[in-house]
Amino acid sequence: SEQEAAFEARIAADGRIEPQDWMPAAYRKTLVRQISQHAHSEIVGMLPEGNWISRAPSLKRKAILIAKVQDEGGHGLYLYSAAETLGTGRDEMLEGLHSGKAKYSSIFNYPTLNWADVGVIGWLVDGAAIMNQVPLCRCSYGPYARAMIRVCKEESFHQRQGYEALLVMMKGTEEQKAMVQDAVNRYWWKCLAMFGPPDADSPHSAQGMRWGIKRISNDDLRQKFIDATVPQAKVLGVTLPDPDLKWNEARGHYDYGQIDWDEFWNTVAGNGPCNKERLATRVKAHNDGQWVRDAALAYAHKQQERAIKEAA
Amino acid sequence: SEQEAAFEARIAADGRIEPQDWMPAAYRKTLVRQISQHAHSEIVGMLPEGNWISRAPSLKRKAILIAKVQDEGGHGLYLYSAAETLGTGRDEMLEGLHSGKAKYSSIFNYPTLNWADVGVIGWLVDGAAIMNQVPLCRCSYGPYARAMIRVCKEESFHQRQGYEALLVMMKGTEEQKAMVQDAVNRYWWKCLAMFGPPDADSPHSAQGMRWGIKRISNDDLRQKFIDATVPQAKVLGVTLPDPDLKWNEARGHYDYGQIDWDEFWNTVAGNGPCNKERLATRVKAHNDGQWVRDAALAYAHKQQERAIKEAA
Amino acid sequence: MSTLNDYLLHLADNAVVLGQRNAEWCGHGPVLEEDLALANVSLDHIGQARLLYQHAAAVIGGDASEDKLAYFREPHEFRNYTLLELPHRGPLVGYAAADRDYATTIVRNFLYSALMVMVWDKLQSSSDETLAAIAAKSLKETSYHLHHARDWLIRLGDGTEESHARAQAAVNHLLPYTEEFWTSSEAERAAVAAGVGVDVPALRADWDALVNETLAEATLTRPDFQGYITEGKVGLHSEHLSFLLGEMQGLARAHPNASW
Amino acid sequence: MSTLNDYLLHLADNAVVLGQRNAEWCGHGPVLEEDLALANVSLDHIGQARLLYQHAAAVIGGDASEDKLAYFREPHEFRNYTLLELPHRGPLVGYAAADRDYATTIVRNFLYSALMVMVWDKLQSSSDETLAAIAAKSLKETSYHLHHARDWLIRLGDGTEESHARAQAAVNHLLPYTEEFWTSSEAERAAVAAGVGVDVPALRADWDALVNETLAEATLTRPDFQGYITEGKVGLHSEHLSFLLGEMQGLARAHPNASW
Repeated sequence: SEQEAAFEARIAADGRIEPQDWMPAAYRKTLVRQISQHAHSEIVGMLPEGNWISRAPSLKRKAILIAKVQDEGGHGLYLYSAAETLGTGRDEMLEGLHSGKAKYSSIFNYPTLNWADVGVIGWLVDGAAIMNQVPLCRCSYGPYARAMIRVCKEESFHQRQGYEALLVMMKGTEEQKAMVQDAVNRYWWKCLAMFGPPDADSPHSAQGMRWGIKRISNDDLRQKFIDATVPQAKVLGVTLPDPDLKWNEARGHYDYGQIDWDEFWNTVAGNGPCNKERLATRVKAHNDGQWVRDAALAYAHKQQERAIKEAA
Repeated sequence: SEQEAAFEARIAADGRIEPQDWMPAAYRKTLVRQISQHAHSEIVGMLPEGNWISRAPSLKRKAILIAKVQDEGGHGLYLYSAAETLGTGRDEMLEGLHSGKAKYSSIFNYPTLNWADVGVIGWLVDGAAIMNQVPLCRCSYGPYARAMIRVCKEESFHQRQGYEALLVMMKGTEEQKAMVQDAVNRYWWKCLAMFGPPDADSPHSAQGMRWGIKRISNDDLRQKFIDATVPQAKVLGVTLPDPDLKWNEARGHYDYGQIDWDEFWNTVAGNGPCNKERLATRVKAHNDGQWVRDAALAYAHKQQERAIKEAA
Repeated sequence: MSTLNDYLLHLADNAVVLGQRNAEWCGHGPVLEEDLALANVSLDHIGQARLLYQHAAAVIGGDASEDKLAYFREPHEFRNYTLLELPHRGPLVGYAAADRDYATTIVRNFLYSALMVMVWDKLQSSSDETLAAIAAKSLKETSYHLHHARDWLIRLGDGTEESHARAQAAVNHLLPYTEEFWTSSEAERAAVAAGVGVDVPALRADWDALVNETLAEATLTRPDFQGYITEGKVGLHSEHLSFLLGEMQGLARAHPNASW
Repeated sequence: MSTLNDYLLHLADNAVVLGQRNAEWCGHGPVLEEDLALANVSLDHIGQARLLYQHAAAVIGGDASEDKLAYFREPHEFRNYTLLELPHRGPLVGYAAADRDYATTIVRNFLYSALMVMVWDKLQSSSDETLAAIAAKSLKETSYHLHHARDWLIRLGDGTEESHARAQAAVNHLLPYTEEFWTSSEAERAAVAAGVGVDVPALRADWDALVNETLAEATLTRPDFQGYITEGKVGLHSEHLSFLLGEMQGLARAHPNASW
């Protein structure tokens, strides 16, 4: 069709698709799935770090952590808004999350077991997320691209804050150093898996590339992340828990060991250490909040009626 | 009447009234009120000390504290049983507690604010309770007297344990000593008030004495408690917070200062620092436990029906 | 100096304790926007606490510091209003289990911020210039807190039958704790005398007017008060504070020589 | 010696953590008799923990002591089953609020004591004589725990509609955590090899029979399992343990030089 041709031409020219523009149903569906999944990840992602707010070991770190978790909620908010421009409401998206139909980033299904986890999530998890997300700032769908620009800016800030917190800990007591190393040991491999399955096994990638939703392959992003992170780990003074990790002069990249994809898929399928807790906690917050949302709605209706009566 | 004469003769001869014996309605009512109030005190009294079980600073002290709080529950149990012999069911008594109609010892409406409170409750609160209760072991109503013999034996054990815990703390660090002194400061006057209003203002006492339910006056018990406690405080090395406290050679007793009866009556009336919390906590435990009790009942009925069917 | 310090700690402890409580909603709010709003309120409180502790630490001198004051004092050394340490729920002992009730959160935030907008306003002309500057900054933040809590209190009171009942229960539960505002501690009297502090009891009529007007708009009734007046600001707290501080201070105390 | 020690700590940490959890009901039970029963169960666990820590401290030597081991180790050093550190409620993150659910308590006590009667029975013939003596004492206690929990599980399962639903939910929630019983940690393997410990996976068939028979009598169904197998016994815990230990250890750690 003519519309389809115009859409394809826009994509080919690296132009932006806007909410009022015609777009193929599959493009719309893919975007809603991806953006809402991304929004869910932000919301669920508030939980592992939120776990340490009450126990942050200094007021400065407490304030930084609250602000960070709040930013994640904010990201969720404007990602839901971006998805809503595609015609799907927030309630519907939340229903998808709560029923288990929609996914969120599997990394949040691991527990935060010591205070250094907060810094490591900033450094490695946010670091990996940024690698994934920077290309999305050039995504073909305008509202998503613009949301991602803001998200990436804030995530970079979080990443630097996380790394800085770890630097301070690594200059501290033996116990502090041990906490950092322990957290890195637990999170390193999970972060590598965040880039998704190897390109050979990644079904959605090709179409995503063609539509300008995805721009760099999983394996390329993963390599980029590793290459950027190894020097940071050296500066920090932690050991990345991979004996196969070493510089390959010929490739101009770091070689690395085998990711445990069975574990990854098992967690994605709902069987990670915290999947049930994370989801149940979100569902409970939503259900417990029902009476509050009902009250706000009831009050708004009453106010409306009063305004109408006064006008009459 | 003949029955009444027999009752009065038994009382006069310091004999025991048993459940199957005839007794005046007022005697029965007074006893139910007093025994159930005593039982409620044991149950509510589990809360202030229970507050520290999870935080006890050694496993030995944790075990001692759990055992003590458990004993209080046990006292509640056999006091409810003693009251039931007078024809009032436990549910009815609990209903009195939960509705606020029945009282419990006002001492439990004060908070436990540091670990030493646990020891001080053992030493002073249980100490005062024993003073009150030992005469009840000779109470005219048999089941109550026998229950009190057991209660007093265990309470004496608790009192010694509390005192011993404080002795250890007073041999410890400055912080530990300060905790003990702080706890004594907060509890001393409340414990003196536990013996009830001065004899001149005590309406129930005369009849209670005549019936052999009460055997020593409030003021006499209070004096006895003070005379016994002052030397213990000296051994312990704490200061009792009463500048007027001093030995009166002529009386052969310690003189002491004015008790704040306004504060006492205000707390009895429901306005102490913890009245609402204590009562609401008991009510909540009861309400939250409804489904469990219902289940036990339903299961018992089913078992009964099955037994009948099998027999048929 | 010691009473000024006691007064600063009262203000700082208020902020840190309520900041800690409000942050408990983070990730659990009734709607995403409220998660963000309460995180904001909490952040403001932690920020106020930091400035006040820093100022107090400067007054105290020696090795005093913001974190020493927040993390290494015992419950009985805290000077916050008892109101602020209560859990987000009705009257239950500290170790009873119960869910958070948003009405309790909102009513407390309302009652406290209604006072603090007046307190910070007056403190802008404190003879202590650092405190005056903190007050100016805090006033803006607290005005937002009041606005937020007041709006929600009206929504809850004049919303559904359930929200009305919950809001009324929270008002009944919490209002007695505000009596502590109107007693004067030694530290407060000394701070007033020195021109540093605010005569809080003198704010009572204005506060009452604001509370009564808001409750009326929320279709809620104001309960009578009789009974115990809490004394958190002189260090005599409820059983809840030691749990709150135990959680807050535990990690820092496990590593007394660490920097973070 | 270090693996024996690790094995003793596994047994001791199991006892102290579940003892701590069961004591949370003290004063809050559904009926007075259950308050007493759970306090009893808790006391037995604390008592077992004390004997096991004392034995471990003797093995370790130096200044190790019962309380050093219980109060001055970090969460990742604890060797208890993850099952035992979970709060008395469904799957929620550690800092979410929720009430205690008696069904969760009963189901956990059942699943654990069903294992431990078998473990203590075998441990009576441990080559470590002290451990064998502790096992003989613990077996009697644990038989009572099993009896108590089993009776209640049947009552709840075959009671009312609500109690059945709650019991089934608790079974669904907790049963996956029992998979940790059937993996073998290095410490367990070494203890078995030394004749000190029990080959727990070998108890599986007996345990399954007891659980299946009880669930059947309780009219409950056994859920399928797939997924994550917890690893608390090698020190990799849930987010709940650091909250539990924070509360349990806080006071002792605030006064590291004190005796109590």
